[in-house]
Parts: sequence; structure tokens; C-alpha cells
Amino acid sequence: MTSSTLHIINKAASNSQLYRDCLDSLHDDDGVIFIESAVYTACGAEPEMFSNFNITAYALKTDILARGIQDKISEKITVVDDGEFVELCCLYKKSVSWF
Amino acid sequence: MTPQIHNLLDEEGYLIDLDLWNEELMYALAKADNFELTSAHLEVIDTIREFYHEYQLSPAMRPLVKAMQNKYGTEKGKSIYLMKLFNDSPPKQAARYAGLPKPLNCL
Amino acid sequence: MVTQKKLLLIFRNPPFSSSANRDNLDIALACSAFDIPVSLLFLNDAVLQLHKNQQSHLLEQKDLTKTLNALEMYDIDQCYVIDEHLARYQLSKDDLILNCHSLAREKLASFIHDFDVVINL
Amino acid sequence: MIFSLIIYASQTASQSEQSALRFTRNALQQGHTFHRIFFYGDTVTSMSNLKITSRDEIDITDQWLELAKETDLDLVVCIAAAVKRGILDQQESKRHQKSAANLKEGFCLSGLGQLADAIIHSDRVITFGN
Repeated sequence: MTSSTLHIINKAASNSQLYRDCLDSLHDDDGVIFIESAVYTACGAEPEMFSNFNITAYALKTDILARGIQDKISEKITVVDDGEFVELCCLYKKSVSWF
Repeated sequence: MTPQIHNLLDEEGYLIDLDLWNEELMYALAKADNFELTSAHLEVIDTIREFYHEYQLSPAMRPLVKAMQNKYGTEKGKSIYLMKLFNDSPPKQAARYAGLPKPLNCL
Repeated sequence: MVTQKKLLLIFRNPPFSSSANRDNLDIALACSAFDIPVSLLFLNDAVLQLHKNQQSHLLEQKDLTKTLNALEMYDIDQCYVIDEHLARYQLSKDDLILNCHSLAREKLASFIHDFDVVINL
Repeated sequence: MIFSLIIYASQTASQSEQSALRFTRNALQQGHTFHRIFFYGDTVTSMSNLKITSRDEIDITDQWLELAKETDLDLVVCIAAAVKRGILDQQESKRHQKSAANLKEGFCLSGLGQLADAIIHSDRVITFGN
């Protein structure tokens, strides 16, 4: 268990202000999980914006598969299933949802 | 309770149209409860109406106590003082007589 | 006795745009009745919710700034804004209805880190 | 671990309520418990028993009820959010002198105090919103 925060974000990266606020809120060792439309952020070059931080970025498998983008997910992203999402919520001390 | 007053109230005894409130109605509401309003009660009702006017909100217990304290000093600004004064929850009973909405956040 | 948890409510919306600010404020009032220590953070556009001289009656709406003023009566005095967000709208702390603490943007992460529960509406 | 959820999302405008449901199912499967699921804001409109779900679609509201049947979930709909949007139980319908009540059976209307209580008594409070 860590004392850090899991940030849950569910909007596509075109919501730039939301992402900026989320980025400003990232503490060392925090995690970010992309769910719903945010899984598009896990594709291609988008995860770069999180690379300045010492954080782990996850994306939710069910939402990825539902959108058919499983081949496009960046290597920097850890893909987690629904059960692992629950485990992450236990592992991190609290969550902050960005929507 | 007279049928006329009853028509103005909701199930829990709060006034439906807040603009209809006047002192006469306030006394009638208390009388229907067999509750006698003294000057001490009127101070609370005044305070709660002023609170609503300023904040657009019927106060819960703590802010009501604080408002009483600001206006009448520590003697009357205590929850035990208010609880002795009313037989129901003070913020609720005072809000009913004051013709204000039911305080929010009640369980 | 359950240990006290520190709650942070994050506001993100400008006035009149949705009911989120009202809903979040109602959470603050309810939690204070349960003695949960509450802090409020007005992020970005939400600083505009604190701007003085709003005339909500022109839009036939209830005045949320009045209810924000009640926070003090509920013993909620921990309100925060980010310097940079005020500057974006050329606001100073004097333009706000509440006496807010200001935070540097770089301090935001460690600020949030200290809370036990965060609700971000 | 004891969870509570705040669901703050319109069912027609977002996927969030479904995400919350899936989260709940998985957490229950892992042996976690839920103190409360608190439906707030526009979410409450989906608890109308007048809502029609097309026969070839899945009604998420019914899914909550099914899950609750097996696991005793406390499904609380914020009373202030609900009455504002025309979702009434018998008591509120009577109180406001309306002709009908439409809160789906299995959900209960209650105040924000229930959310405060959930914050106090849960290890994790997770918001699903849109």
C-alpha cells in the first residue's frame, strides 16, 4: 500500500484543461488510470505528456477492447483488467476522479 | 389544525409558499402544535429568518447556534439552550414557524 | 471512534454553467454537520464562482455566492485558489467574496496529497 | 476493504454509471464490501420507473437491482437531486402534493448525510462522473 493517489481520468485528451489540472495534481509515485474515452490517450504519443513525472500510467482493458484500439496502445502504458482496477484502488490510498 | 392552515403546509408542516408567511401565521402554526411561542422563541425565529435572508439557506444546528451567539451572546448561543427551548429539533421547528424550507442535510 | 478523515472538495466550474458547484457546496455543508474537516479548492474557472458583484437574479437563479458566504457559519474556513488561475482572469484576492488561501501551482500536488478523501465535481 | 461510490453522471450522456457497475461487480467478486452507492446529480434521472429501455438494450438500473439482490447493496438516491428532477417516492409525492410516485423500487431516497456517513465509514470513496 502506498500513501499516494490514483487519478482516474475518463475524458479524451482533447479536454486539454482537464489534463493540465490532472498533471498539476500529480504527486511523486501517484498513478493515473485512463478509463472510458480516456483510453484513447493511451495510444501513440499522448502518454508523453506524463513522462516528466515519476508516475505509472494504466489503462482499462475493457474500455480499450470495446473501442478496438488494443493494437495502438503505447508501450509506456500498463493495461489492467477490471479486477486489477479494483486492486489499484486498494493499493493507492485514495483516488481523485477527473471528468 | 384548522383546515385553512393545513392547506398551506406540506406533509411535514413546512409552508409551501414562503411568501405567505407573516407573524399571525407563525402564531397559528405554533398554536396548531399546542406550542406556546415566547419572546425567547421569537429571538430564534428572527435569527433564523435573518440567516435565510443573508445566506439563502435554512441553517443546520451548528450555524444556528453560531448565529444566535453572534446576536445574543454565549448564554443563548449554545445548543443546549436551543434544545431546551423547543420540543423538536430546533433548526427544524424554528424553520417551520419561520416559514422557511426544511433545513438541508437532515438524515 | 473512527479517525477523522480530511476531505477536499474540488470545484472546477464557472458560475451558472451547471449544478456541480451547488452540488459540491451541499456536500461541504452536509459533511460539516458530521464534523468531517472540509477544505474547498476552487480550480481554474471555478475562481469566477467567487467573484464579487454577481447578480444571479438577472438569470432568475438562486445566488450561490450567498450560500458560499454561509461557509464560515458552518466553520468551513479552508478555501483555496491557485495564484496562476486568479491571474488568468486578472483577479486579485480582493475581488473574491471569500477570504481564500492562495497556492502556487507547483504546490498543488503536495496540497492534494495531504487529504484522505477527494471529491472533484 | 470497504468501498463507497459516488455516481455523478447522466446515464444517457456518459458511460460512467456502467463503469461504476462493473467496478462494483469486480470488487464484490474479490470479497470487498460496499458501505453505500450514492447516486447524485443527473444520475438520479435513471431511477425513474417510467423509463423505457429498448428490448435489445441492457438497463443498467435493473443491473444494479439484480446485484443488490444478491449482495445487499445500499443504493441511495440523493433526495434533493431527485425531487428537483421529478423522481419521487410515495412519501415525497405526498409531501409535495403530486399525483404519482416514480422512484424505482429497490432504491431509497435520502439526504446528503448518507454521503457524509459513507465518507466516514468507508476505506475508499470513488467518484464516477461525467
